Amino acid sequence: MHIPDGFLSTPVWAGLAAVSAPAVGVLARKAQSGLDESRVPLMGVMGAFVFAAQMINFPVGIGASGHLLGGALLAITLGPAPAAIVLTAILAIQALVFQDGGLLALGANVFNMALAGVLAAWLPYRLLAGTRARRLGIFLAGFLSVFVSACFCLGQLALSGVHMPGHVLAVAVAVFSVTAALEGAITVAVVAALERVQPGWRREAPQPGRRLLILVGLAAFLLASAGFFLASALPDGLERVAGLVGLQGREQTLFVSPFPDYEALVIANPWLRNAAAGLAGLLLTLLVCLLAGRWISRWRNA
Amino acid sequence: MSCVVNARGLRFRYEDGTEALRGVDLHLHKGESVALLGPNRSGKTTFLLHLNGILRGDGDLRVCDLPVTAPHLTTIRRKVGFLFQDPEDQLFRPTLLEDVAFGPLQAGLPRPEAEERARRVLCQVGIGDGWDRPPYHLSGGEKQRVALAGILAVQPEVLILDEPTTHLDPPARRTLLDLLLTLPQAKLVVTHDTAFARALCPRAVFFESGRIAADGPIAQIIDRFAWEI
Amino acid sequence: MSCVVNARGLRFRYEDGTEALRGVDLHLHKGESVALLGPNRSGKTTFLLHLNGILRGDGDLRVCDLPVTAPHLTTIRRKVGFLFQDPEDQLFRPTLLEDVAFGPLQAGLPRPEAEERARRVLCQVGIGDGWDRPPYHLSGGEKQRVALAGILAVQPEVLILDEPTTHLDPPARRTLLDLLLTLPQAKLVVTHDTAFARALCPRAVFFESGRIAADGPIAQIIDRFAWEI
Amino acid sequence: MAQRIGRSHFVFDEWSRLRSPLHRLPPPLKLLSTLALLALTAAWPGAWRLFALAPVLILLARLPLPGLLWRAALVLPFTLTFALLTWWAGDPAHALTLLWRSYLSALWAALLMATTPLEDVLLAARRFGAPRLLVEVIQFTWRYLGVVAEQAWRMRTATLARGADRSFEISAASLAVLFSSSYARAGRIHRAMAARGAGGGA
Ligand SMILES: Nc1ncnc2c1ncn2[C@@H]1O[C@H](COP(=O)(O)OP(=O)(O)OP(=O)(O)O)[C@@H](O)[C@H]1O
Ligand SMILES: Nc1ncnc2c1ncn2[C@@H]1O[C@H](COP(=O)(O)OP(=O)(O)OP(=O)(O)O)[C@@H](O)[C@H]1O
Ligand SMILES: [Mg+2]
Ligand SMILES: [Mg+2]
Repeated sequence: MHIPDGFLSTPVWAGLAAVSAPAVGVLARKAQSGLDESRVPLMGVMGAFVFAAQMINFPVGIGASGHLLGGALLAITLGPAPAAIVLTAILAIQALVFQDGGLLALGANVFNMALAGVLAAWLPYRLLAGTRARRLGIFLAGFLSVFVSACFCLGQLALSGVHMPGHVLAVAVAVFSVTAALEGAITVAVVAALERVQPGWRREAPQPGRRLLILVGLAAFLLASAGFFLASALPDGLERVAGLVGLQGREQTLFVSPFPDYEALVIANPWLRNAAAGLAGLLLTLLVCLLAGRWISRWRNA
Repeated sequence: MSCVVNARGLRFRYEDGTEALRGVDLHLHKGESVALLGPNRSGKTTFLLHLNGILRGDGDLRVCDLPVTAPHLTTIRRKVGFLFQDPEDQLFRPTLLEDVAFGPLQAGLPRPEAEERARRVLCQVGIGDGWDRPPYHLSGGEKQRVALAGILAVQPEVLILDEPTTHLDPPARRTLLDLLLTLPQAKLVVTHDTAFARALCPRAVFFESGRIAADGPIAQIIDRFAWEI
Repeated sequence: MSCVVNARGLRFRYEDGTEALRGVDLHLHKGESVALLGPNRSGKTTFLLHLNGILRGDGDLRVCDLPVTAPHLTTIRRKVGFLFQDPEDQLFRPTLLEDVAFGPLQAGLPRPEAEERARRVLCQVGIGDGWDRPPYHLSGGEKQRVALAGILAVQPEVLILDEPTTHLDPPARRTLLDLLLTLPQAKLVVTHDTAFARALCPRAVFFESGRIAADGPIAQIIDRFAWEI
Repeated sequence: MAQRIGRSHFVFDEWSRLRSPLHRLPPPLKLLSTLALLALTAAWPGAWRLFALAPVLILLARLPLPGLLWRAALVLPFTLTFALLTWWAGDPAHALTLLWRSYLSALWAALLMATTPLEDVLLAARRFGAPRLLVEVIQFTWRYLGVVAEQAWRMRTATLARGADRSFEISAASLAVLFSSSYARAGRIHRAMAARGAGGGA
């Protein structure tokens, strides 16, 4: 579910880019701190591994097959922050070289898969790692990493005005559940096989600590994504919510005017307004990127 | 007919347009050992991959008197034993014994018999114990021998070896050589190790940009192409 | 002193308890080429990895008259050029030129000078164009030569080569050999390719389970250990 | 994309090293103008007019028009699905908009990549504040993509040659082996970097 460009409305992609860019900056810093240089080639080769893993098919009954998506496996083997960076790198390469996902939509895709997906994978794994339900934790990691990403993706599409009738949504959710379950099963199988072909591959098993906190985090995360998904599944309700918080549903597109003072001037040319908003969104994103980069580099040097 | 491999005018082009084979003619007789020499990228590996139908090109190809087509693939793959260059690529079971028993199990043998055969073949290649170790911990030479055992376990009629000596030290090469010399099957060996090829194969075939440039006694071929340091 | 490598009683044990080196004594003189022969797992690679401090064992080790200890590592790594078996692993930058310039840049050379030097060294190994290309389209022999260029660019005093001919066909081996013969540096070459070792090194050292079992003229060593097929 | 990663995936790399006025422009400028074009395409309802601009730019860059149009068409499967859904939901106009918008956007991205080598795009992104770690990871991933994919293909071939039917468990085992050998490769790369003076410690 890589969203291409042309699907998301300006506030949605710009907003998500404004969230993702600094988040990736902070995570990059976190992934680099306290780790030796050897992590950089490791993360790069693992990114290549995830690409190559797509060539190995997992048959699932009558003629159909799936393949590993990798978010959960990366989170389990590398830890959440490096996994998020590796997935961001993969998404960037897919957007640039493989026309799989858009450049403006990169922020959204990173948010869905590298941030939300990895978090959704890490929490259940971490929660159940030291217990007898470890395998369940790994399965849930695989399952949630896909399911949560897909829900966010659908939600963002709906928020941007892509029509999806209710029954289609139901089918989509069913398909996602199957894909997600497959990812869970593959992740469990690969981790199990890894333990057999290379006993002791994993050095530190995370201890279940601060369990309550994690549980709360997990619940909040699930609730938030479910709520987001429900909201987008019910566009009427969404519109009402949007109206309540002062956003306008117009041309099936949520739109915040960045230049309220000039509204009268450009009202005659709605496309001009849209274009202006698009450019403003772009500038805003760039600005945020620049500032975040500066801030991070200064923070690092300090 | 006693031809185990019979290729005529075999051509193959990879998806991306690389013409890897441009008309290969080769006959391999029963029990014969032939070395496939030739520069890097000349299409040797590509040719081998046709012999059990992993790649499918145009032209005429019969293996063990069967055309290499979909209905015969299962039979052919059981008759053709394929040793790849890097043993890491073909050892994927949790223990040595399971790995060697894999082929027989796939062929439908019951587990006790498959494991019995695996044990026998492992002894044959000189691995007498430690059968429940994972392959991950083996040395290059041991891996190479386990991979060979995995192939011998399906009792093939032809052995296809793609650069089998790469990671081996000279004594391990000699052990492998001696083992291969005792095996009665026909052999097709791709190698850059001319000494090994000389010792194993009386006949050689020289590949050059997807075609066979020469076919004859190995000493003659090595001389003609100055194929030695 | 004119010893570029001077090891005395070098011992090393991996974390998992494997005793890989059990007292290695070796002297390498300026401009000398020595072949390191020995069975798989005898500790050759482990020994090489000590020479620039990637691994650190007990005992006495001096490289280019400096003890291999933390304060000298940077200097030593600049004086020791390391060519590994698989060139894919050492061509890690996006383009050839950047790859070869990597060492000089790490050593603090300004970019224009580093690139200038990279260009010169690339010509020296016979790669005259395509410098802004990624390494993936090169053949095995070309990759190996670019990797060598990356090492020569730091102007080392010793060259350490770990099985440099593995994937090369005989002509590519010969090209690499001819190139190495023109280089004035001292060389330490691990290889299972005896013909290559013979042609490059007059002297050989034989490893056996973490120790040096023999040291002398290469023909003698090869004979004594029957180190040929 | 569950097929073999072959040389066709590196076609942008071939294109990006050609010579033309567009290839010569500074990469940061090209990156910025691509983003601007994308934003314009996303926001301006009349952006389909830009379809006239695309061929001009492609020809100016001396690139093969059909090849580039085809690369951009890789977005169509996703787009078509959602366009059909939207059509079905009773909004054909919006469906059409989705189609041309995403195709035109893909064309801009393809044009950027066909005129600028990836490493230059990354360098430009770095200038605009992309984290160093991310850029380095992208470089490594791109570098080793073909290498690891080649190995995956060899492993798949080897299992087939041993008479394996495709099975879930065998695929998992192959992936596990591929994973651990990638791990080992990363270690070797790090050694090679250290040997050439990267970083301080071992
Ligand atoms: N999967 C592939 N896709 C596209 N082209 C390929 C593929 N595999 C090989 N080739 C190309 O086909 C040609 C023949 O390759 P092949 O691997 O058969 O050579 P080889 O003789 O085995 O070389 P080597 O001695 O290096 O193993 C080469 O040009 C190679 O680049
Ligand atoms: N990373 C490691 N961890 C633990 N043991 C290791 C490691 N690397 C090597 N060894 C062990 O150390 C010993 C020496 O290995 P080394 O790689 O130095 O041998 P070598 O002489 O280079 O062999 P080859 O000719 O196969 O390359 C072997 O027993 C090997 O299993
Ligand atoms: Mg080959
Ligand atoms: Mg070694």
